[in-house]
Amino acid sequence: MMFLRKQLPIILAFVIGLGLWLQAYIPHRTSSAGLTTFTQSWAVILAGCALLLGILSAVHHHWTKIKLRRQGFAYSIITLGAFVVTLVAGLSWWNWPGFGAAKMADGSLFTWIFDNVFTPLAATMFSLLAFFIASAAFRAFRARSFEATALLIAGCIVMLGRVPIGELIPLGGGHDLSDVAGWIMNVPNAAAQRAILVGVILSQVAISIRIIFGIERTYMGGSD
Amino acid sequence: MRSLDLTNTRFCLTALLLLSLVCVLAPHPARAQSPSNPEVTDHPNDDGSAVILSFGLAGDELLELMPQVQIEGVWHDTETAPVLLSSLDKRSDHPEIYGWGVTDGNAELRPDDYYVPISKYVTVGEDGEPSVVPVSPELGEFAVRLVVDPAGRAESHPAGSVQATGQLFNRNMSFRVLLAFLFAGIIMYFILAARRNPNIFIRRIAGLEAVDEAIGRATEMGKPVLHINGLDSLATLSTVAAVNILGRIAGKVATYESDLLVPCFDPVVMTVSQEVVKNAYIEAGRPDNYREDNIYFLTDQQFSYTASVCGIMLREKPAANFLLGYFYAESLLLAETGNTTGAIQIAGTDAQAQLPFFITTCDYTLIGEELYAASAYLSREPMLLGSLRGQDLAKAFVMVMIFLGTLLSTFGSEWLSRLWTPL
Amino acid sequence: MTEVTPIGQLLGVWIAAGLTLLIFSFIYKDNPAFKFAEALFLGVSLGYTAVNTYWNSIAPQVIRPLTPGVNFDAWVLLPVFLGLCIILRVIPSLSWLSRMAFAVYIAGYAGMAIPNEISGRLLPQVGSTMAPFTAATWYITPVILLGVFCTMMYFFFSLEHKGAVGRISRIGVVFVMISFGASFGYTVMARVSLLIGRMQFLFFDWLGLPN
Amino acid sequence: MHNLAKIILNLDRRIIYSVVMLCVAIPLIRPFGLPFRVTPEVRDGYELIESLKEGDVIVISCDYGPSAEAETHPMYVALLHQCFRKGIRPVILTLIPDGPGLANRGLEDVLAYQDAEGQKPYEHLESGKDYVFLGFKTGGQAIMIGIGQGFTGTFPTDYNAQETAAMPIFRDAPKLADTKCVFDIASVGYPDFWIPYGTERAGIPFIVSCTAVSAPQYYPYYAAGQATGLIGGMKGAAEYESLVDMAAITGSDGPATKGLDAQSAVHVFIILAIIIANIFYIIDRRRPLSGGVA
Repeated sequence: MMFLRKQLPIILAFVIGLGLWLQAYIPHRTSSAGLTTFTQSWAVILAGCALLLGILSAVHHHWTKIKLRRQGFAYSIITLGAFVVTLVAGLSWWNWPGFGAAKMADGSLFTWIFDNVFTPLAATMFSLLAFFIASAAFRAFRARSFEATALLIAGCIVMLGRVPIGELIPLGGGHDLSDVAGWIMNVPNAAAQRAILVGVILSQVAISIRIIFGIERTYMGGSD
Repeated sequence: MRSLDLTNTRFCLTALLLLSLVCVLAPHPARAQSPSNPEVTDHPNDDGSAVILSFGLAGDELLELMPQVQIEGVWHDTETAPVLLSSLDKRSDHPEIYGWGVTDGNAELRPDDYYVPISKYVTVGEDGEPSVVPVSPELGEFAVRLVVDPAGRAESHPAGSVQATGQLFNRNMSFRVLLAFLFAGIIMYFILAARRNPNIFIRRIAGLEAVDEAIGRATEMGKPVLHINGLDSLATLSTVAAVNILGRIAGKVATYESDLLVPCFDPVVMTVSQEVVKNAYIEAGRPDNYREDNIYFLTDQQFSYTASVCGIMLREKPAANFLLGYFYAESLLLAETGNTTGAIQIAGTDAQAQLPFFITTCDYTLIGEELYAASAYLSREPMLLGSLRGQDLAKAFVMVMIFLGTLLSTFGSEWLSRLWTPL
Repeated sequence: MTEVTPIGQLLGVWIAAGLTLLIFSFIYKDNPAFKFAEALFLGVSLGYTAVNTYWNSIAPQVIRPLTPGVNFDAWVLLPVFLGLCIILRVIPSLSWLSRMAFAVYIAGYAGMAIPNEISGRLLPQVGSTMAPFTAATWYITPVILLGVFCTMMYFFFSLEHKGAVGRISRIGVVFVMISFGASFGYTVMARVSLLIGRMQFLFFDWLGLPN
Repeated sequence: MHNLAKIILNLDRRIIYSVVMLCVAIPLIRPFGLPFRVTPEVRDGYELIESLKEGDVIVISCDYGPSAEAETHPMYVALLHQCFRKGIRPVILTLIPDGPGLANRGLEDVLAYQDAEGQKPYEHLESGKDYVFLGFKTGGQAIMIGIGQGFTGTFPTDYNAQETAAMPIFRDAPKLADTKCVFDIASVGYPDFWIPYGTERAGIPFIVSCTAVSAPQYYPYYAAGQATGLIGGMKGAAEYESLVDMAAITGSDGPATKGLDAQSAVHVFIILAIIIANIFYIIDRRRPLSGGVA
C-alpha cells in the first residue's frame, strides 16, 4: 500500500519525465509516437478530468454556501443558476454529428449567451484596466530614487513614442521620439528581458530535473 | 460526368503535383545547362521519412526539373513515379545537413549546390487512381533520377538508390544534449552536496522578510490572508514555485492562527494546494484549524476569476495579499484592487509583461527568478538551496560563454556563436 | 449568417450594454449591481468551461476512441483510468490515487520542458547575444551585452550584493527598471485600447451614434 | 502649498477615472485624425505574408478572447483579408477556451464581406480546401508539438465537425513544417510557447501579433530573428490595417485606426498627470508614499 501511495508516483514521474526528455533527441518513429500519445491523448484527458473535478469543487462551494445560508448566498444562487442554464444550452443546442468536436450551432442559445453575456462581461472587466493603469501611473511614477526615475523616464518616452503624437516630436538628425522609444524597446529592454529569460529558463530546467528525479514532490502535497 | 467532378482524386492529385512543381520552380529560377553530380542520400537525423537528392547547377539556362522515384533498386524506363516537392534549396542554406558554408571552412560546399528533400511521391494504383505515398523505411531501396525538362527533350540522370532509414540519435542535438546533461549534472551535484552540508549562503531577497510582518499584521487585525497561485496550471513551473511558497506561508498562518483564503484558477492546483496547506497545518500542530472550504476552485475563465477575486478582496478585506505564480493581464486589476483595500501586497512572477504592474502597485515584488529562489530562501531546505547554487553556476557558465562568443565573433570567428545556434 | 431573430439581437445588445454598465459601476465602488454581474459571470464561465471540456476533451479523446468502430483504441483506458483517479479525489479516502495522475501529468510537462526550453529559448537567446562589435552597431551590441551581463549579475543569489558585485547589479537594476518602465508605457496603450473598444460598443452599437 | 500638494498627491482615484473616460469618449465622437507611420517590425510581418504565393498554407493561431477583442480582432480581420486576396490558405486554430467564438465570427464576417459594388469576392472559398477552422483544443504546448507531427491526428475533426483527414489543405500541408509560417494573434503568453514548441521545431518563420502589454517581452525574439514580425497592440493593428489598405477594401478606416486618437489623448493625460504628480511630490518630499521597488 505504501508502495502505491509513495513510490509508484515517483517511479511514474521518473519514467514519463525522462522518457519525454530524451525523446526530443531521438528522431525515430517510436519516439515521436510516444510523444504524440502523451500530448494528444494523455495530457488532454488528464486536463479535462481535472477541469471536471474543479467544476465539482466550485459547485460544491456554492451549494454549501446556499445550504448554510452564508452571507451573500443569494449571489451563489445566481451563479449556480447561470451555470445550469449555460450547461444545458451548451450540451443540448449543439448539433450532434457523431462524436468529436462539434459545431456551435449559429443562433443557438449557447452562442447567444457567449456573445451577449460572456463577451461584454469579460471585455468590460478587462477594460477597467484603462482606469486602473492611469491611477497606478499617477501614484507610482514618482522620482523617489535613481531607479524609479529610470522607470519613469523610460515609461514616458515609450508612452509618447508609441502613439502618433510621438512622431510629431523631432529630435534632430531626422529622428523623432518614436525612434528613441524603438531603441529603448529593442536595446535596453531586450537586454534586461533576455537576462531575466535566461535565469527563468535555468530555473525551469532545475525545477524540471527535481521533479523528474523525485526530489521536488510538491505535486504530491508535501510529505505523507 | 466523372471527368467534370472536381473532387476526383486524380484531378486533385494532378493539380497538387503541378502546383507543388510551380511552387518549387517559381521562386528559384535555377539557371543552368544541366544538373551535375546528382546524388541521392538518406536524410540524416530523421525518422526515415525522407531521402535527399542533391545536385549542382551551372550555367544560366532556365531548367524545369522533375525528380522521379522507383521503389526497386534498378531502373525501369517505364512506370516511374513523380515526386511531390516541398522545396528546392541551396545546400548552403541547410547547415543541419551539410554543415556551415564556405566561410566556415567547408570548401566542399559551393554556392550552386542544390538540394531537394523527397518525402512523398505520387503513384498509380491498380485501380488506376493516383495516390500520394509518404517515403518510409518499409519501402526498401529508392532509386531516384532527375528529369530535366519533362515537356519533351527529356534527359535523365540516374542518381543511384538509397534506403530511407530512421536514426536513433539526432546528431544536430549533440551540443544541446551535452548542455542539458551538464546543467542537470551541476544541479544534481549541488543538491547532493547540500544534503551533506546544508549551510549554503543565499543573498537576502527583499520582500521575503516582509512575509512574517504581513501575516502578523493580518493576525492583529483579525483579517484573513489571501494567496493566489497565479493563473496557470501546474505544468507551468512558476506555479510549482508558488505552491511551494504557499506551503511556507500556510505554516506561518497556522502558527499565528489567522485565516488563509486560496481561491484557485486551476483544479489541479486547487487539489495540490489543499494537500500542501493541510500538511502545513498538521506540521504546525494545528490540524483542527484547517478548513478545506477556504481553498476552492473559482473558474478557469480569466476575467470572471478576476472579478470574483476582486470581490473577495473588497468584501473579506484581507490584510495581506500574496500574488505569486504566472499572471496575465489581470495582474494590475488584482494589485490595484488590493491596494485600495490597504492590504500589504507581496507579488512574484516570471511573467515579464506583468512585472511592471506589480512593481508599481505592490509593496514587494519578486522578479523572475527570485520567485524560484524564494521557496529556497523561505524553507532553507537543503535540496532547494543546492539547486539554487547549481543554477547560479550554470548562469556563470552562460555568462562566460556570452563573453567568449562575443570576443570570438568580434575577431571574426563564428565558431562559438554557431555552436549556440540551433539547427 | 446567424439565424438570430432581430428581437434576439436587439435584446442581446441591450443586455450586453446593461452588463457593461454594471461592471463599470465597480470603478465608483463595490455595489450590489457589480456583485450581481460578478455572480452571473462566474456561473456563465463555469458553464462555458464545462461545455468546452466535454466537447473538446471528453468527446473526441475518450468517447470517440471507446466507441466500437474504426477509431476504437483500447489504450485510451490507461489515461482514462488516471483521469478517473483525479475525479475520485471527491472521496477523501481515495484521494491519494490522484497522485499517480499528477505525477504523470506534471513530470510529462517537466520532461518536455528541458529539451524545448534549451533548444527553443536558451540557445537562440544566448547565441544572438554573441554579436560582433562593429562601428555601425555601437549603440546596440555593447549596450545589450552590458545589460544582459549586469542584469544576470543581479539575479546571482550566491553572492552578497556588496562592492563590485553590488555596483554591477545596481546597473542591472537600472536596466530592469528601464525595461519595466518601457513595458508600462507600452501597456498603457493596450489598456486604453480595451476601453476604446467598450466605448465604441456603447456609442455605436448600442446608442447608434453616427460612426 | 504643502496642503495643495497633499490634496493633489492623494487625489481621489475617481477624479482620474472621470478624466480618462472623457479622454476616450470625446475623440471617439469627434476624431481629429492624427497621421502615423508604419514601423519596421510590422512591415516585416506584412511583407513575409505578402511574399507568399497563391496556394501557400499558413497557420493562424487565434489565442485571444473577447476581453482583448479591441486590440487583436482588427488584426485578425486585416490578415484574413490579406490572405484571401492573395489566395493564401489559412489553417486557423485557437489554443484558449474562449477563442473559438471570435475566431469563427471574424472568419464568417470576412467570408461574407461585400465590396462597394455589392460583390462578394470570397464567396467561392471552400472550407477544408481554401481555409479551415479547426476550433479549440486544450493542451497548449502539447497541441503545438502535436500539429508538428500532423494536423489531422491532433484535430481529427474541424470546428464544423468535418473529418480533417479528407481535406485537400492537409494533403498539401500535413504537418506544421509544410506550412509557410505561424501567425500567432495572442492576448495570452502563447508566443513564448509557439517558438520553442512550434516554429523552431518545424523550422518555419513566426509572426507574433499581441496586445501592447506583451509586446515588450517579445522584442528579444524579434531581435534574434525568431519572430519575423511583431505587431503590438492597437497601434500595430492600425499600421497593419494601413498596409493591407483596409480603408480601400471596406470604405472606411479599420477599427484600430479609428481608436488611435483616443489613445493619444489618454497618453497625453497620463503623462501630464505624472508630471504634475512629480512636481508636487518634489514640493512635498518629506512624506514618502507606499509602493515601490523591492
